[in-house]
Amino acid sequence: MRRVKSFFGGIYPDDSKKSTAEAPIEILAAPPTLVVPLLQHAGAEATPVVAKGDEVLKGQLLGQANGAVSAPVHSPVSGTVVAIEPRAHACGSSVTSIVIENNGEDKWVEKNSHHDPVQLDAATIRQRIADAGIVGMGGGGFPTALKLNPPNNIVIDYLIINGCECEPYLTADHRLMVEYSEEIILGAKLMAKASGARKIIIAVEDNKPDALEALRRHAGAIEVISLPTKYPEGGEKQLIQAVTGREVPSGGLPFQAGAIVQNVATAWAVTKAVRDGEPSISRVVTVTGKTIKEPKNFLVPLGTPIEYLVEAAGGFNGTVGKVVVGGPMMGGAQFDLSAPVCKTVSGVLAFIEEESITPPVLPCIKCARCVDVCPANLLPLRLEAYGMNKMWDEAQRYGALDCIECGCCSYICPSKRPLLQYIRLAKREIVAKQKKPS
Amino acid sequence: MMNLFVILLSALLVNNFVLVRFLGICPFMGVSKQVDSAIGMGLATTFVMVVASAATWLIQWFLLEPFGLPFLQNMAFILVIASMVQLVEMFLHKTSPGLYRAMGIFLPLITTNCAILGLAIMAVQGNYSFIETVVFALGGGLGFTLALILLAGIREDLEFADIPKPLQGAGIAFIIAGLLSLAFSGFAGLV
Amino acid sequence: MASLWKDFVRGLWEENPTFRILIGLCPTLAVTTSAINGMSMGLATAFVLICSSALISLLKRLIPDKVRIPAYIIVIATFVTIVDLFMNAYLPELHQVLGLFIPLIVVNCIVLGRAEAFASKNTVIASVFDGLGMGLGFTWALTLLGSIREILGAGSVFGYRLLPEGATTFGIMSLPPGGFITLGILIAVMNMIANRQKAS
Amino acid sequence: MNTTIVSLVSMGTMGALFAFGLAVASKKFAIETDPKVDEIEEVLPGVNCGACGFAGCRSFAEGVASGEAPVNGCPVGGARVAKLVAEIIGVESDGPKRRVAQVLCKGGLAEAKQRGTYDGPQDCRIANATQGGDKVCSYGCLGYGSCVEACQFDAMYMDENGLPVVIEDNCTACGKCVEACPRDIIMLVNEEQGVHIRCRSLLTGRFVRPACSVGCIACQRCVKVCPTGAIYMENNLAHINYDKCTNCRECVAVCPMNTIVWQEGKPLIEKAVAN
Amino acid sequence: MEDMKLIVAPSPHIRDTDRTEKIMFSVLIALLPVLVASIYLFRWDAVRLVLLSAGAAVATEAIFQRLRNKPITIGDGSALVTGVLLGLIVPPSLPSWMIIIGSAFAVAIGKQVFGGLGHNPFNPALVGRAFLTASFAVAMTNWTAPFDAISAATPLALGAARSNIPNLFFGTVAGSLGETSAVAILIGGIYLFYKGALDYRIPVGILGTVVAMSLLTGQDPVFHLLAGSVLFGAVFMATDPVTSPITVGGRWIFGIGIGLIIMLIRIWGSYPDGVTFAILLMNAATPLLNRWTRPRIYGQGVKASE
Repeated sequence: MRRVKSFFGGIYPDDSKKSTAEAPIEILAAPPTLVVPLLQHAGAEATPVVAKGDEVLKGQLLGQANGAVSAPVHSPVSGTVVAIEPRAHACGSSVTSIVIENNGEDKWVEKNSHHDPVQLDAATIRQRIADAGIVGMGGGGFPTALKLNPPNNIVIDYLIINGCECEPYLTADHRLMVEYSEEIILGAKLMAKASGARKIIIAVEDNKPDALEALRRHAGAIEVISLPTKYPEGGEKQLIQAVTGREVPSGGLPFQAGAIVQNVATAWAVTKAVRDGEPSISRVVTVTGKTIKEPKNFLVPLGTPIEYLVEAAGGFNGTVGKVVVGGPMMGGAQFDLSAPVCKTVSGVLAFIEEESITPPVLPCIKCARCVDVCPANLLPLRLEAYGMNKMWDEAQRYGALDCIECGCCSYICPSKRPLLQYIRLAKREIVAKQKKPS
Repeated sequence: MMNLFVILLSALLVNNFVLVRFLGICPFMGVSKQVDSAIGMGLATTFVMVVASAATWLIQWFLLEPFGLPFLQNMAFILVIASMVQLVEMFLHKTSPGLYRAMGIFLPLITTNCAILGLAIMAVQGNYSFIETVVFALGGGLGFTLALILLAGIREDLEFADIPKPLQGAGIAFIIAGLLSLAFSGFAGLV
Repeated sequence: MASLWKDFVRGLWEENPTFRILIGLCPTLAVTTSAINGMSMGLATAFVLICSSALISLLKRLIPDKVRIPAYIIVIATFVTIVDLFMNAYLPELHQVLGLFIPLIVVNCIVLGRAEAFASKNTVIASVFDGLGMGLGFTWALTLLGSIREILGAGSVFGYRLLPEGATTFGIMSLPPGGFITLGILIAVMNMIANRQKAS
Repeated sequence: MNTTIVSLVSMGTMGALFAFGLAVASKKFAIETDPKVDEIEEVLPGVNCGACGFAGCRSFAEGVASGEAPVNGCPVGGARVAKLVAEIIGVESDGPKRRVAQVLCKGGLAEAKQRGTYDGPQDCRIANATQGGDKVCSYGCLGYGSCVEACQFDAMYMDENGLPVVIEDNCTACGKCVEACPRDIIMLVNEEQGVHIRCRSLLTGRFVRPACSVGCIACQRCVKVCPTGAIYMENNLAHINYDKCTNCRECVAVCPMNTIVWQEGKPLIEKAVAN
Repeated sequence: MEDMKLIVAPSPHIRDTDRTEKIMFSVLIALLPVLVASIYLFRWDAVRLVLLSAGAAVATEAIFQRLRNKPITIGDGSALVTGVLLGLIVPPSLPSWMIIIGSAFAVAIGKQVFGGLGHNPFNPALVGRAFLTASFAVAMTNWTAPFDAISAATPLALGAARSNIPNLFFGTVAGSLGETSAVAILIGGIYLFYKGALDYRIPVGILGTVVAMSLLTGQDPVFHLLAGSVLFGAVFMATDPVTSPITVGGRWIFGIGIGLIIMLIRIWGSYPDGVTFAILLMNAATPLLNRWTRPRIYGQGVKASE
């Protein structure tokens, strides 16, 4: 057994996963109307290739990638394009979306499947991944094919498959690992081939023994390691540190530490794309929280409105305070539940009012718990003060740009100070300032 | 050797120039807003103290005493110090711009720092030998530096504090100095 | 006449060296363990201030601009030496108490500051009034500080006992920390008064 | 008698020696400096007391020249020196026409529809980055007063309706509020202008009406009625060209949404309009 | 679902259950064994001094904030903690008016002038004690034996040879109200550690240095640990979060520095015990320690692998 290292800091919140950890993934039928945003990834919005009134098949290309950092989007159902207009998006602003009326026929386009995809060469695998519109499904949304193709002279030592799912409440990846471990292992092998990685390591937090067991059953030569349960174990940089002992250089990318990190859901999507010829048009989403009647894990077509998902989970139970898309630590609270599920949405959490209200803020007592938990080894209390007082230069000198926005500092603060909130502000202002002169 | 150590420790901690003897209060209040300038100021002062006390020692024992002119002490010392400081400043400015930026810009402030003149006079009153005088100056200068950077550190930390309006600036600085002085009183009797 | 009066009162409050401008602080703290010490130090400084202001004002045309500061220092040092010798001869006890801080009047920023900022540009009479105002402003500040510290620290004022001998007093007030803290609070009080004046 | 002579001679010699030494040194170690710094140093008291917080008068002069120190930062010199320093630096004058800040949004708590409750830090930029704040309108005032906080001259306050108000007498047109606003709704306008279109929404009337009761719906009435052609439409929003506006208030009367406002007390302006 | 008004705030959306008030409250609970021991040992004097001190501290805070027209925050418990702490570190015979003045000074000059909770550079209770020591030297060194009010010498004045270690451990010696009983302090310290309100590095640094210095100078380390205010200071005073460093390295240096100064004053200084001054001095150095012991940020100074 390899000795597992750890990363700096981290917190141990109550994982709140009980209600859905044992719930098998339920396949959710597509709603009558779906909204497919053209931006579901990091980078440029896709360019639509269909027009209002067009008939589309399931899996048909709706928008093509626009530039190097972008990804195509596909139709999750067969039906008719009824509108192409700005619609609410989980990010808060409106995004150009293709609205499709489901005809219920579920008619697929011709699938380009392959019975033994491991035989394919690296470039072909990458091409198929790119064409399928696969992006990092852990939340980052960076186009996967791009990540698997680092600059020429770089040798990738490790492909790390991230099955940590360290955010509380979420169990989507957990259930995926239990039920689709074979696909995940195959996806990992395909990505290793595509990127030329020397070694594959699958990392899972030790609070998911059933997932570890399922993966190990199919793993063969692939190493499946168990990591201590600690947030943010699944943060890209933290995972690299915990697994390899290496650090990603400040301001750099993971490949500079010789590693690529991919989420288990991404690995699953890669198998679906390369083996079965199905583009990225569905994903597993956990719907949970105190006000959800029947918390569940769903396999849903992308473009399904969040409110439809909530209805499918039995609807709300009492007064809702806050609805969060993503995990409770890094996800975004929503005003508008008509926003659709997109490639990066791993969970929908509904909190009761008491949990939702920001507690009163007290003066900082310099207890330094934020310093102790910061996985980037920053001094969050300092950065907060600089952010509040608009001292961007000082904030930069104290490493604001190295903040990974995990939220550990705000979580742990006994005075309930908005630490991360002001660090984020400082980061944005520093970046804006850096962009200005050039 | 022990004697020199006692002189050093006494000037540094027990009879700290600023906190116990009240010498050099003006720059102590003025240049203690930032740690970086406090360090520069402290080191520059220490340097001038050592040089000036050596020079005044020579003046005192080879000029004023032999000719029976101790009453000219004030005038002679201040002349020596003022010229010395100016010379050092010009020298640094020309020869080492880096050092000048770090230290030299504080030099003009030192002429009117009563700690320098006070130290020179005290060294004479204490009948210190030349070596003792230099060590005394070193201790005094480092003591000044210590007090200055402690105050500067605290004041920098209070940048975001909600200090009552009338106390902001000098008022709170004096209170901190008082509490520092209270803490330093623990060293009493150490030597 | 009115302008002379203005020159005089300016130092008493508006530009009081101790409480408003915060210069010449070393003796302010060191000698104010009692009211009488504070007052003596203030008066000694005032004497030097008035004399040097007058002389510098008189000599302002003779002193070349380039070497004015050293020249002023020499003038000041001369008067300081006079005070020093005078006190040593006639007030030996006081001289003992004030000790080091008499020669240090030379480097008191108030004296040099007024020489440069006022005396070198004004008439002898105006300079004398300015020096008088500043000197008395400095004196009352030191006397106030000394009184407070003496009352709280020793239970007496100007040597006149307010509390019986041996009564418990705040020993800290006679020590350096007491000086710093009292001055800090006094400065705050003066700021409050000044702000109130400005507001009304 | 003897002592007098000895002291005279010794002090004289010392003085002469030092003067000579310094004179030589100042020649030998001469260094190029910014003439402005020299000029400022010249008018400063030269006491090097440090009361300004800088390391001596020269350092303060350098600070003033580089803008780090305020011109009135020398407490010893007082107002007289401050004035001289200011003359050397040549503090900018405001120009012939005074400008003041104008808030170009009328959608306060009563007018703009809320879509939820924002419960994060009360800072406009943070609210704007958190799902765009709690108003339906994504162009209007967020209402957390970052502009008021940024104002150093007490020239702004938040009214009961959750909108910032400019106290024009105190405004120095420093632009801090303009910088602080993430929604770009504050603008510096010549003081005499009294007619303002208080909306920044680029949406069409269909989307503006449900979001805000005082938003510009791009009905064009103001454009048609303006006698000097000062109002024009761009991206579904009416804009005023202040160079042409004469404060005639025709547009204020016709605006169906009350988006265009008239500030009491401003004069009618004569403008040579090239029409 | 139409009229639902959802709450929106930036992430994170969950918070730890610990609160600043709770931390203050745990300190008070941790002080209970000490309080019980002091009442057992010194009877009514303990009750009198702690109550007066706590009352004066809370009242001073409220009055100060009232005068400044600021919200009154005595509910956060920090003034209460300061008051109780000060009450426990004075001699049992201290006159009532002195403790009231000391407590008011501690809160006003030690804390409120800096803007209240979180901004004070020095530990307010120790500011109060140092003020009392400097002001009322006689009253502050008038020690009495436990159980009756007869004057007695403290263990530090008696020296190691004439002190009995078990007595020191249980506290049946002359000394400040709360500082004599090592066992009560240890119980409180363990509770605080268990509650996560105490960083072990500081007490370990202090106590370790005291032991090391005792051994180096040929003195009895156990005596130096148990006598005087070392334990109380290490557990309750030096660990005050506001006035101790925020970095791990800083906390170690802080603790070791306190230990060194304590022994310096004990062995060579004129005060019998230097804990108060040692902690105040290191409090003063805390901003500098924070500045010079910043941890290396993740990924900074790391080279990209080839």
